[in-house]
Amino acid sequence: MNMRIVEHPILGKLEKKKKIKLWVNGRQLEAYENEPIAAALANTGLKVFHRTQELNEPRGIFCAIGRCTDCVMIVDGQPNVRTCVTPAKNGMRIQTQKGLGKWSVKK
Amino acid sequence: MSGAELVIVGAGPAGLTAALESAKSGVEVVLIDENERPGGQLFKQIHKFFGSEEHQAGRRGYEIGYELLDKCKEAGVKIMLNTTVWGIFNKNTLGLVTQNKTKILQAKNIILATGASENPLAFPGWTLPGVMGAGAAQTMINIHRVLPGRRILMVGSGNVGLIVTYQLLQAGAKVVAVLEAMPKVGGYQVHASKIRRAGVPILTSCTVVEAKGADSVDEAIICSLDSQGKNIKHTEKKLKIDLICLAVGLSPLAELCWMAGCKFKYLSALGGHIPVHDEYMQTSIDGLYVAGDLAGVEEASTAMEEGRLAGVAVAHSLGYITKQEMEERKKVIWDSLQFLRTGPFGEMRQKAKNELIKKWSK
Amino acid sequence: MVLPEKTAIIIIGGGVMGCSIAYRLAKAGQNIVLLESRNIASGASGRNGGMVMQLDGRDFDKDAILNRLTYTRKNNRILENLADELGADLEYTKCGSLDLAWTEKELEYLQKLVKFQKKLGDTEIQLLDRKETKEKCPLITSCALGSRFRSSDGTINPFKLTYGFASRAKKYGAKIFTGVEVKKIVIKDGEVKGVETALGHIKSNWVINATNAWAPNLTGEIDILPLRQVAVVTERVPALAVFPFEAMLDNQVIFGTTQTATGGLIVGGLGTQARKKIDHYCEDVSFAEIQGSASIFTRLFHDLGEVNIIRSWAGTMAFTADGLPCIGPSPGIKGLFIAAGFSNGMAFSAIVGKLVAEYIIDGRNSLPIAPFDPKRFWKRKIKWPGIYNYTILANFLGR
Amino acid sequence: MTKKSRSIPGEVSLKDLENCPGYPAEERLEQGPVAVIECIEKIPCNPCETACPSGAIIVGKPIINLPRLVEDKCKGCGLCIAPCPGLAIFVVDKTYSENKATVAFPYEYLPLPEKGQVVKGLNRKGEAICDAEVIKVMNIPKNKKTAVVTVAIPKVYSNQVRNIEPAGG
Repeated sequence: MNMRIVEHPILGKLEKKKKIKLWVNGRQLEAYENEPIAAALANTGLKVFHRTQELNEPRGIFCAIGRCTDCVMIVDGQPNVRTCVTPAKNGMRIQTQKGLGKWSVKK
Repeated sequence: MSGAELVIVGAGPAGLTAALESAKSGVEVVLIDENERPGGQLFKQIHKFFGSEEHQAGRRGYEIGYELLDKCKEAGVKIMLNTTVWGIFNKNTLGLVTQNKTKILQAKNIILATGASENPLAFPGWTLPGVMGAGAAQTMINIHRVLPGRRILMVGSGNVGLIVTYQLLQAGAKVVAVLEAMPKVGGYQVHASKIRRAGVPILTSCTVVEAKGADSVDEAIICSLDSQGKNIKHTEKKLKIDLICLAVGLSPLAELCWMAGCKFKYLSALGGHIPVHDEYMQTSIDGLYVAGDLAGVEEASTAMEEGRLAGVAVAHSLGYITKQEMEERKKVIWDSLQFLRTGPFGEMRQKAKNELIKKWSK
Repeated sequence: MVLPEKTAIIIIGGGVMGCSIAYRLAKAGQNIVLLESRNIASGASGRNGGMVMQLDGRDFDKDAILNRLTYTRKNNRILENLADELGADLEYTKCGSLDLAWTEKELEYLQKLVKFQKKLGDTEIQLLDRKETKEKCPLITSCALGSRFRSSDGTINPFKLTYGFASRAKKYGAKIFTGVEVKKIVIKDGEVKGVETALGHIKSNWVINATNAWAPNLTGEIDILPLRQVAVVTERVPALAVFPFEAMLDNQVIFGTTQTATGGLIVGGLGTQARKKIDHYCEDVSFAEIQGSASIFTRLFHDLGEVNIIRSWAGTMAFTADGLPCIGPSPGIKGLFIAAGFSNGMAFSAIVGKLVAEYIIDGRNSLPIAPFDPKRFWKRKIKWPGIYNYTILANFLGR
Repeated sequence: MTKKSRSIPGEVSLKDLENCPGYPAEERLEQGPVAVIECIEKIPCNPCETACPSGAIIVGKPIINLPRLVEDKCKGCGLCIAPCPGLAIFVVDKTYSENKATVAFPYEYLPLPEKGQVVKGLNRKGEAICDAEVIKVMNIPKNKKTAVVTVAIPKVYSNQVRNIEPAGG
């Protein structure tokens, strides 16, 4: 799915940006460098960003400005990353967060 | 510990004009924003603003944004991006986080221009992916250039609901309907007319009762409301949609004001608990100013004027301009504000603002 | 809001003690009024980690240890069934608690203490070596050389406990007024006559001062000090093996770590700067305190360095010269009862309500309350340090 | 009319529009191109006033006044269409031909229609009511992305058509 708005009557043509690769739940996808992770994922039609701890309910983008924390995911091993305000970087590994996520504990 | 004459929190319309106005007078300004880029919500305002020539009427928000940014840079405003202000201590000390490190910044004066956040609306299924704020959808389409849905239900016919509906249409989506719980449209008639002539129905006395879908919304149930605002039985209708946008008002982001110990007043016309401030935008705490939606939810145009006002006041308090200069500039800004606060929507806000200022002076 | 003209019993303070007392008295059919100047659990009852530690500190004081344990053990037994009684999930867990030693000297001290306490008949207490401590709490950085462990200590949600008491008390007819500040306890000819509030006068022959650190403001004779503590709360993290603990770090006593039912970690007592008595009532947290807390937090838990702190608070506990609270009638003033001076209120919360109700209704107690007699600190003039924190007070008393 | 006309949410009745000071009288409409200002609500806004080179639109002070059309000054040039932030100004020419009138309106969607294309003309409710032949599309930088589209439609619909169906269908 491609939800990108390439042509816009007011904003014009989408400016060319550097393309990068992200790994999302093990699958590779293309994104623009420094666009919010959430935008890159929404472009592919992904809606469920995390599932709640107690009831395992799905959550997705809600406020898009970093306030509500509904869009948190595990990014490069760190849970609770607000994807709507976190710029995408090449090679990032992103996972749907289940509940509170996994915190790596060093032995 | 570093310091500055003036720290402005929030680089939206109010923060940018405050920075510009004070920097032009010679104030050393640090402007902080938690985002990658400055501009706040200005850059997602792609419609032409109302107003008069001197108020940039007919210009689109993002154009004003670019211009303000250029001018701020010219005036020597130091902009710190990706920086979150998480606390305010002893009335003049800010706790910041930037790149995972916390530090402290002391300010002789602080202008808070943190804006507002969208109100949610709770109904069964409202937490499902595919239910989002109208402003969120606006951010997605106009800033990130990604459509969050293709068949959309807009809840709320205030100006935000109407404008975002129009912009969703411009972005290529279909808006199935705009719902309004009240018996009449909330926003300006001209905004409503734009989307009506594009074929979007506006259903008044109507609300969303449920969002359905397994992992994301695929259906909305709507229902008519009686004169008491209660659901009328057997009027439920199903709408096939993939996105519900909520445009049910905004609330000031006042955490820093609360933390600083500012006095507040509840004014529903301005969006809720508003930090009490004087006619120069100074709060109940010396040297702490507010501007923009934080000082009462209004419009970008009023936010910019309030920012200017706070900037002028700070420039005077630091001795860069005389009292007379300040008063002269204040008068121009106040005339402008009063002008922007006319009409059926503006008058309500003007009244509420007057109450705030009255409370402060007591 | 209209206050009643008179009532049988007035309780001042809507913290856990006031509400616990209100619940027991109301349940027994007493006509009571509870007055709270702010809101239920606004003071220390809403500003703590919910640690239920039956015995803290490192004192070799036989009587103090035994007296405390008698009460806190009984308290534990009430807590076990209290959720059913109050019809509320109190999130009470018995996970055990630790006292951590960072230095050889501390470890030796703990060894002695555990031996001493065992001798007093405390069979539960255990000494854990470095490896055992690490096994128990793998997140604690390996510099902990050992610890003492008590298995029946635990944690509780202090809000749910306090509100649980309050709502049941209301159900039994207690009149609870919030936002009503008591200006003065009215005493005439050595007898309590009632209270004066901002909203008027209430007559009563019984007044219970349950305002903990604020108690001396209404009852000037009692020597209780306010002691401010700071805590930080992290974002929610998955269930971790953390325990309520106490420890000394950088010469300061720190308390930690409880994990709330929803996942946030609470660490308290960190980096509290010394200040004047009056400033111990300040509930603002300074930047330095949050920063200090964060840095100690990451020293304690290396692996949690990426966890965000999302909240902090300062709360005012009470401090008494012998570490025990004051529970009992005030000497020389008929009808004035004191239930204040708690530094670890959760461990006393349930039993205090019971004891006070027994005393007021029956005039006698199922457990002796003599060890907590307010007489200990009545009109006692200790020349406390002008500027203090917990460490300074502990040193001052030679603890 | 026996049936009470019910105003449908979000749109304005023709009667309300005709009563507003920006709406030209029928006689003026018959005379040739003229601005139709469908602005019926007090908004602090006046770009239309400054946009008009003929001084045919007056807002004055206070600027929440509804814009008033000075009918004999208006030349129907359409320079006021794009500057109106509310997209509420149209130009109607009922003298275009014997059977047809033209309506010029602001258009901010993609794709832009092309001259000569026949599309559906939409009324104020967005209903397709007739065919509309695109006779002019103006998208000049000065208008900042607000295109002005002129369509020819059967004369009877000249007070109804205010939009077109997206050219792409």
